[in-house]
Amino acid sequence: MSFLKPSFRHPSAPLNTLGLTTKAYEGGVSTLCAGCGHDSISAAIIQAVWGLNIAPHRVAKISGIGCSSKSPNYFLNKAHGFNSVHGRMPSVMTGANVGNRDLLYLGISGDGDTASIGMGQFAHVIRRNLDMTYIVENNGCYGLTKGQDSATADEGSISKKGTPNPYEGIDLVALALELGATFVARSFSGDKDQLVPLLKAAMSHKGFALIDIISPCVTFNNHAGSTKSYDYTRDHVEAGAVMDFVPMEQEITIDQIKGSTKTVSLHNGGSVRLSKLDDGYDPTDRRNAIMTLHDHKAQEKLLTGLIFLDADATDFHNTLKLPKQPLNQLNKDQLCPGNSALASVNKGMK
Amino acid sequence: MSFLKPSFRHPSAPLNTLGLTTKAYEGGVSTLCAGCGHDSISAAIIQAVWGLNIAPHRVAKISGIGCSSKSPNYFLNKAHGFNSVHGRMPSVMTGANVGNRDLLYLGISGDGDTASIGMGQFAHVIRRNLDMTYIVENNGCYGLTKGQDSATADEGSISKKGTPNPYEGIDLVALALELGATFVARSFSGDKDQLVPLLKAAMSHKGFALIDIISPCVTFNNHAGSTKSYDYTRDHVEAGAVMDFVPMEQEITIDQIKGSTKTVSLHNGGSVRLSKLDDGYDPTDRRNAIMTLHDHKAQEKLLTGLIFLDADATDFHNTLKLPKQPLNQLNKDQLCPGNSALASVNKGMK
Amino acid sequence: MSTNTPSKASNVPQLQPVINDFVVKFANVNGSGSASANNMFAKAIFRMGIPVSPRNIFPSNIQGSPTWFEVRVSDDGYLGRRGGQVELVVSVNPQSMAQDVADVCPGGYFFYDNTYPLDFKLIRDDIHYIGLPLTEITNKQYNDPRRRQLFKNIIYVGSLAYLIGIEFSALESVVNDTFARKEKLIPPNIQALQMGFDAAEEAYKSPLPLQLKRRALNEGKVLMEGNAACGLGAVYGGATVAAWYPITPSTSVAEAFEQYAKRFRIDKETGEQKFAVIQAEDELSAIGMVIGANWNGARSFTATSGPGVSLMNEFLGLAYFAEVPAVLIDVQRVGPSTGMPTRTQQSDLLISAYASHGDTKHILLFPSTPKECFEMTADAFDIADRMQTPVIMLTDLDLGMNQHISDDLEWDDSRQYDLGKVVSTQDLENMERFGRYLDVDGDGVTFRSLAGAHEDKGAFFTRGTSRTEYAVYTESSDEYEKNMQRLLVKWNTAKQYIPAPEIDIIDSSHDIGVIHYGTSMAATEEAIDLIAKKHGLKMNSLRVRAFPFQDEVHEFIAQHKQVFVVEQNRDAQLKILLVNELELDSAKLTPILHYNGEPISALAIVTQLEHALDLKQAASVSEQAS
Amino acid sequence: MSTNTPSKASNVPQLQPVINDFVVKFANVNGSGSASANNMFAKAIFRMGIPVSPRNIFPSNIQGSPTWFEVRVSDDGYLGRRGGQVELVVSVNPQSMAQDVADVCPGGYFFYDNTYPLDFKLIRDDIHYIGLPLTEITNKQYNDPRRRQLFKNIIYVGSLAYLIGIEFSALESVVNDTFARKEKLIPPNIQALQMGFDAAEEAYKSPLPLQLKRRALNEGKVLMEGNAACGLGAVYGGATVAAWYPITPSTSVAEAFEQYAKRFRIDKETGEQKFAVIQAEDELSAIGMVIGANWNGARSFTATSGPGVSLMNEFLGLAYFAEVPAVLIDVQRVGPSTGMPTRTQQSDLLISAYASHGDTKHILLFPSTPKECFEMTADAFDIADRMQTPVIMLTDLDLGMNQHISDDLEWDDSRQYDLGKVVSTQDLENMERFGRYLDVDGDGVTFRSLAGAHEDKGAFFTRGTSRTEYAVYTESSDEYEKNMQRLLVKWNTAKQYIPAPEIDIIDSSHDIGVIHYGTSMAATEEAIDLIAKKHGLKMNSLRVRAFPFQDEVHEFIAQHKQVFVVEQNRDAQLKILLVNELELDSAKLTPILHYNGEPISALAIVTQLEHALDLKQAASVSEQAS
Ligand SMILES: Cc1ncc(C[n+]2csc(CCOP(=O)(O)OP(=O)(O)O)c2C)c(N)n1
Ligand SMILES: Cc1ncc(C[n+]2csc(CCOP(=O)(O)OP(=O)(O)O)c2C)c(N)n1
Ligand code: SF4
Ligand code: SF4
Ligand SMILES: [Mg+2]
Ligand SMILES: [Mg+2]
Repeated sequence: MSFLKPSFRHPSAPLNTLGLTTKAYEGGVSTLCAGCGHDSISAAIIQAVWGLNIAPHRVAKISGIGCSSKSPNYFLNKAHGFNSVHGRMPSVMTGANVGNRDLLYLGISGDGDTASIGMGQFAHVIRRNLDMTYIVENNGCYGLTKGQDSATADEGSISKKGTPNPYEGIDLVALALELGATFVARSFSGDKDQLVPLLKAAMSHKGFALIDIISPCVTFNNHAGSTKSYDYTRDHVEAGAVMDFVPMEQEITIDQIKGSTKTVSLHNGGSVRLSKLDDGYDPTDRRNAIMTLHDHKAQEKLLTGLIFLDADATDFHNTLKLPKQPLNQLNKDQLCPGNSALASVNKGMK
Repeated sequence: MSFLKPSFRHPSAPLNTLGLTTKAYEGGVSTLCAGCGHDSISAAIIQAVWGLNIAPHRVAKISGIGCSSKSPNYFLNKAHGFNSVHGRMPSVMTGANVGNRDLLYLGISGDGDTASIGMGQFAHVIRRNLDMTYIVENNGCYGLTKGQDSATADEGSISKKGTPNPYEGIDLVALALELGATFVARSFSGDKDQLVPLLKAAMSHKGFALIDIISPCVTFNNHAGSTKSYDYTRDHVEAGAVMDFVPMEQEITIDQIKGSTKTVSLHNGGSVRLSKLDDGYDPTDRRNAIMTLHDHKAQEKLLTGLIFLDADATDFHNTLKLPKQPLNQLNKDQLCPGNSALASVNKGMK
Repeated sequence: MSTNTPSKASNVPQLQPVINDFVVKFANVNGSGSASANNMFAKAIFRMGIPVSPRNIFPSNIQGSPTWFEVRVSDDGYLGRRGGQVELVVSVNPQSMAQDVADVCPGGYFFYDNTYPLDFKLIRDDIHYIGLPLTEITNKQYNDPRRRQLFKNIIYVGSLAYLIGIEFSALESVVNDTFARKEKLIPPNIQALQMGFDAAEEAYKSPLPLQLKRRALNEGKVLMEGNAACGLGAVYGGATVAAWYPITPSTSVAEAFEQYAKRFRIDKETGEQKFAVIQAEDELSAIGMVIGANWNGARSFTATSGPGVSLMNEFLGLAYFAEVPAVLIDVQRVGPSTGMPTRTQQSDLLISAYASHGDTKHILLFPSTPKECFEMTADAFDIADRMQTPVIMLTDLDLGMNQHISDDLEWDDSRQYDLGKVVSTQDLENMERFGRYLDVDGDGVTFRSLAGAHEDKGAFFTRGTSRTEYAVYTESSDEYEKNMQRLLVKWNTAKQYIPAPEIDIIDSSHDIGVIHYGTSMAATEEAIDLIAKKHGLKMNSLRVRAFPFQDEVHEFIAQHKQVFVVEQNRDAQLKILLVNELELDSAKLTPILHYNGEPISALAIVTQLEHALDLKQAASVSEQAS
Repeated sequence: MSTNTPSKASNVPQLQPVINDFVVKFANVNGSGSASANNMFAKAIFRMGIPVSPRNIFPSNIQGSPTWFEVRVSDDGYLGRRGGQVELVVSVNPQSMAQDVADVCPGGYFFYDNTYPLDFKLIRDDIHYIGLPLTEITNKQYNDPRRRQLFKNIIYVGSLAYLIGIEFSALESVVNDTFARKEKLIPPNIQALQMGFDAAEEAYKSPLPLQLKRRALNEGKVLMEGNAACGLGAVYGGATVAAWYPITPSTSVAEAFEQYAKRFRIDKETGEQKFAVIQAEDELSAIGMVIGANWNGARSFTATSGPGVSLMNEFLGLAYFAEVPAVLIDVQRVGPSTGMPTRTQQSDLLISAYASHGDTKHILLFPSTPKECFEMTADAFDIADRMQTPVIMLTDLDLGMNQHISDDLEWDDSRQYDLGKVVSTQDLENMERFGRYLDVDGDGVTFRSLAGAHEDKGAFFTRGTSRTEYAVYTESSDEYEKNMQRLLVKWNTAKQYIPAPEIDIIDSSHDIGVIHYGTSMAATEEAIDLIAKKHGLKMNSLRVRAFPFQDEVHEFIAQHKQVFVVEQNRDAQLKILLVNELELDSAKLTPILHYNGEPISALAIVTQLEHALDLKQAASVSEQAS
């Protein structure tokens, strides 16, 4: 959208605990197509970060290349961002994240950026359980290069050119589960009510959190026959475990509350309260999550919501035994062994 | 092994239907370490191709880089081979395969070559259901670069350096199943009886066939504490569905024979006869295969054998509607539209 | 003329009447459907027989950002960008109006939608304003917002038909052809054109002094995009496997290949496709597939742009050493990966020429026109097979994605594919021992065998190096060195198989030479003419068409006292290759550089030449041209 | 001496007795444990105060293939390879015997295991054979086959102690230090040494004319691998994030960093590690991590070899344009990916200097010694931060994986890290508007802000280009061009922050200059000496230590009539950079090239210089040397 947003805000716009309105969390004017799903996701991110009371400059936004990867420009103007190279957000993210553990890291990617050129880095950042939120703005196509099928396009989905996709689509959620991701969710750009709490929970999870968000491309993949259109998605979405994000910190164990509800504390703050599905679906059981996903797929249903959560796995910072103080803040005295140490090194090589 | 093989063969060495002994299927003298699992796999490949009565020069061997990727030098000397670049065997394979559909394609890779640098290409060659046999010689480490942990190293497995691996290992079989592979198997270099028929079946499958073969690295990953050593593997292997490869062509449907046996015809020749597990394990059911795999893993057991088979999926040649005649044999008259066609093209641009 | 304009000054300068020699620039919003209307405009002029060169300057997004379409007409046949301000701006984008007003030359015209009044800040007193209530007209005529938007574009084309004299019948014929398969769209389009024409006629009693007049200068010519020509060339060159990954501005090469292959290569009866187009998962995979297919003797290519070439470096090195043919079409764009992907440059020469670690050199081809795109692509497969090495064609966004007038494409039906030195089954049968890397005839190119060729002989394990002439594994330093030297012999041999330079000697004293290549051709030729006209200084020129450079290039440089090298990058990359490979004195070559992302213009070259040659600077070429 | 040898000729030439000036070459099977015995040999000589330079020539596999260990001793302190045949071959590998026999210079010695008789084809009548029944001895002494294999190596070292006069105490001290943590291995090793010593003494009544004599030439020196020095340099330079992917010959850089970091950077109390070593999934990821960490202000580096650099091209281009610091250590190896990965070359200059599509130039550093590896690695972080751009250090397999004598490492404790132009929170607070790409002081380097620095100011979206000086998105051509020009200014600025060349003027007439870099240093210096000695011709030399080239390099070339450029690649890559960047006449620079994968030797340089200078060719430097 290339129209200017009204700069006027109602003076009674709600404030978060930092005293900021959502305005402080906005970004530049979007240059995406009017109606693009990605813009809705940006709006949800603004809501989520604001709602978590995180100062915008404590966030880092890192992306690859694509319409989706441009979107960090359109939220959190006060946060540093990095529009890196195609498919390589996870590696830039990993370096940044290890270099300064004190920020909240949002990785923004597209389905092309992640599932084709970025597949390797996607798999490996999961394996490391990096403390980040990985958002895939999934429209089943390459928006920025004008609509080619991506690897997440479903088999049989009709492209803008009119041809059905002959390949089975890659399900990033299933893959992430198989690869050991510790927070896995799916949502829909059109469902802000589901998306905002999911985002909050993901950002509060200490470890790798994937949210695969179906985000229709109005220009190239929103026609009849596409399985990533607004209409198709709305018709096939089925919410899994109903989830609330509960902001205050609670104990770090998993409690069964009243049989059908479960609370999982998140290590970066807050907790998730789950109302389980009737059939006993429990998103803390990986095997069960995988099966449920397969079953939904078999019925051509798109399972959304929080699909899996393991709040207690060791995250990458801990695996690396990093100090509390961010690496980028260590000074020479902390880092350099000095000339005396060299003497002993020299001695060992005589 | 750097010792010369005796060139003498017993005159009564068995012949295949082409009148060849296995000698015609051998390769150069191996330069791998004595006892390396990869050499056993080479021997099994020699047996399998010989047993399938395929002339050695009708095979193409393509690999990436690593000790495993060198091994094509040590079998089928009469077949062309390509030691390409690290992690990119699948793409070279895809081009070669599409360029000439008339060869049998063996892709040889290592766990480093496939699960780290090659992860993206691995996922995508599966998605295309390319008609090939993809052999991972999986030793949980980077042999050629002297033993670093690879991405398939199990969590907690002790490296040569003595440190336990902090990351969960990537299970290529599970991943392949999730990505829609149509033939998925696992075996152990030390179990020729299982491996040879599996290889034959894989080579007879029209479509993508993965065999993940645990193949211990005697030099860097065969010590106590390693979960990819000979001893550990022998102790934890559990064969899944018992499988026979039946060489003659049978009808292309799936028959239930006598309740516990099932025969699946393979489109490139021969068929597979399965004796199902007691608990009703059926390797033609993907969901079930995934679950069984997870269950075995939970019990620290390594499920081997044919894990999944879908003999009827469309392979890449058919997806592309390629002609029967290999593309590399089409001549100018078949390919070049000629000057008259140009006239019409010019006309359209006036 | 000025009745309807906001211009207050009475003494606005008047342009001299001019025929077929001016520039019109359309300022649009992308994604608004303006591209097809603008193309219609250019095509109609082409059909009037007038040399025309349209150029798109578009942003890196899909919808809602400023985009420009610059159309030059030139009876003299100058098809490069002229440079400087333009005579007529057609403004349909409020976002960029300030810049667009500034783009008009004194006395020139600013055509705009006067449904709403013009901001006073946009009023210059030295240009003419032509307002037409486009929005009002479309709102009245159409209900559907999308139709309003689309037909607004057609309407302004109709108005221009009146104002600058496009033959209405030419426009009609374009409409007819464009909608040949959606016939019911023809009448409303014609109607919209007519509405625009009538509105302009009514508002402005007389047309502008910028007029189009029918010529017969486009006989035997087509209007075509370079990328389409590349795709077609690959079909003609016998490519069977195209592996690619989408990237602007190269995407349409693969798309064109697929379209033409579908047209010409599908077996009517069986539906079998005698080609494979594979959208790879990335560029590493695309080039891997190309190498795999060519290794098997199937002609194969990929098309990409700079970021892809960067990613393909390792594989290109492998193909160089393993001596596997490969064809790569690099449609160059600006600088880095997150840079200006929709702008043009010639800045991938170094990365392409020396792609890969280690000592490597790659054959490059530099087409300048769609026809050359067609021919060189077809040739590239012969060269790659003959030399058993990658061949990289360097085109660019300007050539690839803009329509250019080009000679009709031709194909010699007697031409055979040169598959190079491939041993047949029979050859192998007759051979005592096959030496894959054995140079039997001294040209540095060795025979190759294909997989499956013979049951006993010819098989080998392809690797980069570490092998004898018989492809047996060795780590011998001597073998390595010998092989590296043979590759240099082969490099020399290549010179006779690649396109020769095009030399134009107009000054027999050989004082000054100008070297150029690719899309710098048209503007350079024009600049040379302009310098000759303005300053009476004649300069010879040489157009490099391939790398390695042939002796003619060396001689040309040796013959001249001073040589300019015109190119579209910052670091003088062709100059670097010339100095290195021909072992020249760097001082002999003076770079003329242009690298802001817009196609190079004659004016930019003239200005730099005048400066370098210390000629009295011309006020502006644009003045002179109009 | 000849009693026990198969030599039939009675008049085998005798070498002149020589002290501390010869070459010993060990021919082993890799994976057989010979490396540690051979290192013990070299280290003992080092401890005798004698200049020694050992070099491993090893195959690309893990076990069972031929491997050589060449040890040069030189009282004159020549630490490069000498070239030519060697005085003494220690043959422990039947596979390579033919080649190893051929390697002995006339009059030289072939030491072998005479448990089994020598093939008559291996008998030369101009060399001496020294047989000892190594297998017999070990079979008698040890039962375990692995011990037999391992101690055989120690035994021949013991024999050499007798034959060429290694002080037994020096060997003992090495054994003591080597097994300081596995003390019970000390006695059996000493015993094996003694066995070898005794066996040789018994069989051969007198030692060889090649003798070692204690000196005091290694005071203040260490024997160290370049890779270890790089790893240590990164610890001292303040690197906190090392991201890497295993590849020979660079693997030990990351490993050394990790080891030293574990030694010096773990908090004793908390166990917290003040560093992160990440084994990435490939090189693309490794460099991405490095860029991410540096973007956040954490010093970070990667180490790789050619194939990795090829893969990193796109990211390096991004870092150049986005102006993110990064340190990359490229331990160069031979040519392509499946080539000779365990051989050395200097052939990644071009790919490194111009890495990435588009117009890019990268800072390069060329260390020649372990000490320089240490210092330049530490410096690289300062340079990268100061210049906000990638810095690529080009070392090679020879320097990286062989032990070299080097001056003791030193560190100035008063030295501060130069973090370059980073704005603090306070700076931002005081600023009206932060311009990330605004050149406030004309050096082309702009201030950067780090993520999280200020709640309101300083944040921006990092991209390659397409932005104003304030990091606001734009596709303006003018902004693009201005930015590109600023990057050139920055390039110039870099010259003052990078290591200066080392110049050695010994000929005031300035006729001939020799330029060299990296591991060509030692052999080049020796060659210059030899030419002076043999032909009385004095040549000046300049050692390039960094790219871009400073004025001194230009002046040096300008001052000399003829300049040779010595390097270890086929395509004269440094020469190309010199000609391009200094705008020289290519003819001014004559390449002296060596590229067969073995480290360059003085002989190779002398031979080429003699040829180029038309000097009477010397028969062989080896003759002269021995
Ligand atoms: C190395 C490289 N290859 C190709 C491209 C071209 N490219 C830009 S965006 C894109 C695909 C984006 O698709 P996706 O990630 O799904 O994002 P979307 O635009 O659909 O949001 C491609 C292929 C590139 N920029 N870099
Ligand atoms: C681009 C690139 N990076 C790194 C290497 C170095 N390298 C060679 S083999 C190898 C790992 C091999 O591991 P794997 O595939 O498991 O084979 P194995 O040796 O264990 O059989 C690596 C990292 C390389 N050759 N190319
Ligand atoms: S092209 Fe598609 S993905 Fe890109 S901005 Fe437009 S709607 Fe969104
Ligand atoms: S290092 Fe390991 S993988 Fe490589 S050859 Fe030896 S045993 Fe096999
Ligand atoms: Mg997408
Ligand atoms: Mg391995």
